[in-house]
Amino acid sequence: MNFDFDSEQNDLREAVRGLLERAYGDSEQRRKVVANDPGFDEKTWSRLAEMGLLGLPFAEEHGGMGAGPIEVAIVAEEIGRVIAPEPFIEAVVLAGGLIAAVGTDEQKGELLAAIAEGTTVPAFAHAEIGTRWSASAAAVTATRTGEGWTLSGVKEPVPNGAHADVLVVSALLAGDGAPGGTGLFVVQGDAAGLTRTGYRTHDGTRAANVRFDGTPATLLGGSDSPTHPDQTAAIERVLAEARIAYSHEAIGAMDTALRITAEYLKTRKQFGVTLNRFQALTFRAADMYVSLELARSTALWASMVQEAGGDVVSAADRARLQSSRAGRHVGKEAIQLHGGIGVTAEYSVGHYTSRLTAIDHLLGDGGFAVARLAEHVGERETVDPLGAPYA
Amino acid sequence: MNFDFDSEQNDLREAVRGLLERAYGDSEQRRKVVANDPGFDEKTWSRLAEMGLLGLPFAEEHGGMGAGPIEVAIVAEEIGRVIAPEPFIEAVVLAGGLIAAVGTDEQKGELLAAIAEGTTVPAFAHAEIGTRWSASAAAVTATRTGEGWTLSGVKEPVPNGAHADVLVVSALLAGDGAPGGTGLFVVQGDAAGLTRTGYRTHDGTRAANVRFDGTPATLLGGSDSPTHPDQTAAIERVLAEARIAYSHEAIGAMDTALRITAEYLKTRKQFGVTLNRFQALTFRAADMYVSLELARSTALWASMVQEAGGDVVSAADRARLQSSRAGRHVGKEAIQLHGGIGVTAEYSVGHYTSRLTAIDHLLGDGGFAVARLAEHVGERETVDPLGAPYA
Amino acid sequence: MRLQLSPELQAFREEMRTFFTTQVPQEIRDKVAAHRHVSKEEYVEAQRALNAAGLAVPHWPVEWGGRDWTPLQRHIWREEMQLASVPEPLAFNTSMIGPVLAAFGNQEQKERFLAKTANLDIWWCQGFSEPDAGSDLASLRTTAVRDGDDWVVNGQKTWTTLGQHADWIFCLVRTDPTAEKKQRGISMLVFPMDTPGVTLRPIELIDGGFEVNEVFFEDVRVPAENLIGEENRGWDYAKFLLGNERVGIARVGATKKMLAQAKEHAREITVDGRPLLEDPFMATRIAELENELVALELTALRVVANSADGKPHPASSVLKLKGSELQQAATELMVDIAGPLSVASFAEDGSDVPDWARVATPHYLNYRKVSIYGGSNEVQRTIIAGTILGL
Amino acid sequence: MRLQLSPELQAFREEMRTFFTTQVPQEIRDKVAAHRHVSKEEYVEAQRALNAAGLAVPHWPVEWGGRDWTPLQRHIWREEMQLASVPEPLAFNTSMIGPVLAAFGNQEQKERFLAKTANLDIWWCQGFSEPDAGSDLASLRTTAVRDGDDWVVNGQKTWTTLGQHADWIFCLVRTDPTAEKKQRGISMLVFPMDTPGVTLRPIELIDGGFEVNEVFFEDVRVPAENLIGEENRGWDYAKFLLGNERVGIARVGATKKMLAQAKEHAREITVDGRPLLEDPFMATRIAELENELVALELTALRVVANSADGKPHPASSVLKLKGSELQQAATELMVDIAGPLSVASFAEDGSDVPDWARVATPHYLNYRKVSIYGGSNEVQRTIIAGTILGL
Repeated sequence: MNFDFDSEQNDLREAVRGLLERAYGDSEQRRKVVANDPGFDEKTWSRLAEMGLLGLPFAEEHGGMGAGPIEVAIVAEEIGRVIAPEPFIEAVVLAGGLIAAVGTDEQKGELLAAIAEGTTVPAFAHAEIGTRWSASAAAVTATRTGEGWTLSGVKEPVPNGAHADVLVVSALLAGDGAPGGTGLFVVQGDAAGLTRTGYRTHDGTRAANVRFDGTPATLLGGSDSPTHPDQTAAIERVLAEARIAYSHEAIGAMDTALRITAEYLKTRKQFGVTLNRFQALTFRAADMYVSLELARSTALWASMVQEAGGDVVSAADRARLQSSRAGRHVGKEAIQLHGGIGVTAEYSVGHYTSRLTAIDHLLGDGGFAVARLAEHVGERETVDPLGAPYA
Repeated sequence: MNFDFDSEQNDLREAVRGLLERAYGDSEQRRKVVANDPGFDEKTWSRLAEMGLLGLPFAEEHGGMGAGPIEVAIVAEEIGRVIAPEPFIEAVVLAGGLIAAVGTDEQKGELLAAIAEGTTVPAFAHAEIGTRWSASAAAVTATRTGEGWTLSGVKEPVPNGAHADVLVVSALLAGDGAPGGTGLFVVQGDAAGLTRTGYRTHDGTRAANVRFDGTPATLLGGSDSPTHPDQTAAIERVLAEARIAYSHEAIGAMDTALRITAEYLKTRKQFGVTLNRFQALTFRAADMYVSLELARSTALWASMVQEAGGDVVSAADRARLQSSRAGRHVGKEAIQLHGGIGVTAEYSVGHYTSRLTAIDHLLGDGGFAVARLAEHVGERETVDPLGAPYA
Repeated sequence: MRLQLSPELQAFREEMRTFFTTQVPQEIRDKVAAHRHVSKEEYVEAQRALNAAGLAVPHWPVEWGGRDWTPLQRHIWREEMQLASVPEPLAFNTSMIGPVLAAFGNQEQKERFLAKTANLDIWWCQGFSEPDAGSDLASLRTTAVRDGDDWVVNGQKTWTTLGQHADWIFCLVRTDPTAEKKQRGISMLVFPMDTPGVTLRPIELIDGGFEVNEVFFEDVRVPAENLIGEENRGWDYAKFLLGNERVGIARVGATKKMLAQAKEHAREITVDGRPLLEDPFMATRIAELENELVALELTALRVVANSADGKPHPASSVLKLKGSELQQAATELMVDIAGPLSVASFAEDGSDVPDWARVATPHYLNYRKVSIYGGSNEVQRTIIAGTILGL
Repeated sequence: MRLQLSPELQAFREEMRTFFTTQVPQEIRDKVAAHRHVSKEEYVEAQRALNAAGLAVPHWPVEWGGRDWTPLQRHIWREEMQLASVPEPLAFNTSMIGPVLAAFGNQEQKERFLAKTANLDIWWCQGFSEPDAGSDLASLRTTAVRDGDDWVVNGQKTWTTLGQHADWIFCLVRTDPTAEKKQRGISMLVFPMDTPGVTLRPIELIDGGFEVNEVFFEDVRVPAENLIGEENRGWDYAKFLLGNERVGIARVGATKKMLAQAKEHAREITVDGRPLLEDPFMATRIAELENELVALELTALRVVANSADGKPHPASSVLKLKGSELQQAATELMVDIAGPLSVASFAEDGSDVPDWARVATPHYLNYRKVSIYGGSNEVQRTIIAGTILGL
């Protein structure tokens, strides 16, 4: 049991922090970047690729770095620290993670290398209007055609869905003799019958309505055999990995929000004294720190569970629950302790709250996570984070 | 719509406050009284009777004062203000209320007058080990015998159950041809087959295990016809009235707990200054006030709903929910803001917290109330406290 | 004590309800209900409709269009207006400068301004807050120096709500920098926003909207006749005005409307085929909020009943504090009901996300302001602790 | 970063678990688990069993019975002890005076006291707090005046935990009333509780139990050799000692045990025939608490890993703060599971209420203390705000 980063990990953090600090150390820079499509900075994306970060968790044979969940966590936290709008988690952890998890060797070789190089930006088209943080698909159906598959239906909201070169799409396996279940497909950005309507989300990133109308698609990982593989479990697992990564992004964002707030309390004067002379305010900052540190411990642990091959789905729910509660607490208090300036777009802190709110709702909030944990609460007398089913 | 007490009500409050202030204005006096059985002061009980309070809500023809729910609320709040241990709600509102609600004229004439005079102290034996704030009975069964009924089973905890002269008992109507449902019975304190084991509760009052073993009982309100009347609805209604009364007792207790706490903050010195110089503490006292006043409004309203003949069960749930949340908040904070002295039995504030905790659990806590309200949340677009189903 | 409204008040409520739901254009009310941007023209149209019916400034002196209503009537008027999603008469006109002019203005000023203020022929904005003052309003630094028949104003104001629409500004300026207490030496001036030397800079808020502004004054010449009341007594007028600001600040009707919408939307969203409203957690969360809102509404009615002399009851701080918390809780509820759809904030045509879900998060973020403006919740706690609890 | 314990540590944990669950008498552990009164003799028996196995004072210098364990080993030792409901070695002996004697006592004092202290042959109590000091410990007023070879002590201490069992007291006394800072001029004396002039008055707590005392000193003569360390440096030793007090204060193991019991009891209680544990609210409440406890445990492990130098990590304030909140939440949970049975606190034979439900509320009330003692949560927030956030 060891919570220390090794020196390579510390170097990685330094390097990522340096890169992102240069890009977004001035929060005005982020405002400029998100004001225009695609909502992130393609130069920064290239630099992330050059540093190898876009292939961080992929196998070396597929052009990746072969790094583990801790390294992903480090990058995610640094992204959160400056709320960099680059779709690292969406492209690398989610879409890339699915390709790595279920793709054929050929698909991995082709797609993962391109993602790692930054030449292909993929997105995972999964959410549907009628569902709520589910691992399966219902509104988009996949139908077998002679030589392949076509998709029909709508996915929304799809983070970075309009800009993506390639979409990984979950779809209900329908049609004659189909066993049901959810399959995964690859759709090219320029495919026929694909309509994408992108828009800005409240946190400055981008999402899209993605409409499939008999759109040709390739089965991800499939040998295209009649036994359509149900990928619900793989999706659940990759969603869990992304939930953990988002928790780390949230930790980074909270860390900065708290730091900015403490700085403000130390310098802002009212009634002739700096705000840190008001005990009611400093105590609330202390409570923010408590929330943050408890969430940080849980997120780090969840990444270790992932690395150790433990029950990553349950660990991700634990990390999400803690970072959801903490994110709301810290996000709200950071604004309140600032007063009026906190709600302006010209000051940075509100953007952190906005991003924390988005993170909270993209793949399941605290209520979602705790309801899942509650289903199993009676199964064990105590929870041992260092024991089964986690380690 | 009018929240003002009329002058008679104000006079009533003054009189009750005077009486209880003399009895328990010194909190040591309460400690002495509750140290010995029956856990309350029989002289104070007699004085309450002399003032007519023990027959307050009963009809004048039955020896009562014919007063309404607002008057009961006033008395309950004053009881809470000094946490007088006299079983006013248990004897008058619950046991007496049930007799008044379903008793025959003869039963009312006989029992209510005796309760009002203070010569008979009744208790309502209803709770059972296997149930939780239910309006029906299961563990005690009533069986018809030739000339009447016998009860068998156990009731616990029964507030003031060991000392009571007369028990009103809820029981499952069992036996041949019985239609089921819950009946209400009167059992004399010296009845055969009745075993009562009393004990002290954490708040200084008394409760008992009450065991029936073929104990002779009289059907309350029954003409003793073969169609055993199911009294579940009447019990639910009287429980609601008692929940409202307990909410008022809680308001009185919170009011004093907050007053004591504010006084302490003003006088206690630490680090060379009085505690009210610590903003983190005074803000928390302000939050206590907010909780208290919101609970007070809701309790007063519930009593008005009762008076107006509105949906008293739902109104009682609203009052309980609000006073449960407030009672926990105020009870905990009152101790915490005092520091060490707050947890001692020699200082009064902890006793208020203890009593608030008992009130919260006797007839249903906030979680119980909100779960019941949630079942109906979709039925109306908005809640209008001045409209249907309340007014 | 009486629950029901008198028949006269019931008729009054009905009259208000009918007027608001039939005489104020549906399109405007729909926009308010949907939390969509309301244009200046729409605000003006709505207020003129109210004013024509004598419903814009009922709390003003009868001579100037007031109605001599009881506080309860005014409460009903406001609540019904909010429930019907009528844009409220512009507070800067009707609750702030109007009453100040009526109370402290000279006859000429009254005749010049009051009718136009009631009818929104003049749109007023407020020049009180300054960048370095925050909650410490009295430390303002904008100066007015007498020069012949003019005052020459220099300085900067901020948080000037809807200043971009304003024709005139009422402004606190320091006219005696030598006064011993900072509260002395302040005067109130009014002048047109197009006076040379006045410039306005809109401030973007975190929801992407523009509603507050910075206003800069550079040698702005204001005729002496535009001084309101006496020189150096501006702080008294400001206190008078800010007292009015707290009236109606509970916004019960508006929150009630939001909860009604929340229920409606929670019926539309399905989780595993079941309406979200039937999820016990969602139902309970709404029931709990709804109960707090009932408690707040009843508390507002109590405060209203006890503020017949027109001075704000100290408990109105409870209304502001809890009112803002419940408004914020309702906006957060809406985001959570929207769930994954809540990120689609700036979706337009081509998106399948319902309108209400698109605005949910911007509305939530925007509403972080309600615990900051109009006297932050920290200020309200200070008032409660000091004025009510004597701490 | 590594999740798993090393094989050595796993074996160590197993060894601890086996020892605690087999070598400490079951009857004593059952009492601790049931939150029943543990007698002095039982405390002594348990500690001697630990000491015989070298498990009473592992953190002491090896010379005096310590084990030279890593912080993580000590953490595991403590957590396993709590999980097994072993009464922890008396803190006053093992965490407080023992380490002070080992660090600052002279050789004669070490030889005279340390072995007996480890073995609980001497039961120590703490004479620090005074009635007028509270959290402002340094303002103590008990004096010691040199008279020949003796110190003559006069004054009063309070909150002396388990003083009624104590053989000796370690006491902070003012030896130089002229010192400029109140922290100077304080010395530490030790003396037997049966020294003439020492009287002890037990203080009843709100749960009816006796665990703290007032101790009065009237011309108590203490031989000069009983001064610990240097004259007037007592404050340094107190700080050293209080730093140790925070170690292990998270009490994760103890809370874990309570949650396990809560699940067990929630299985026994039925609501409408269904185990309470299956109620979604109860299950969720437990799951949420359990997750916070996981977060706390992981945070404790992080802190442990970073406090190898023996000095308390500032984040240990997080452990105290959150640890006490979770202990309190667990006791409240137990009361709510007991529901109506929770009032039967002092039931004895003849009651059907299960033991755990009887002790639930007294335990809850008693545990209000854990956010007050050992540095109140307000003190912890002050430390976090000041030391960590620099406010």
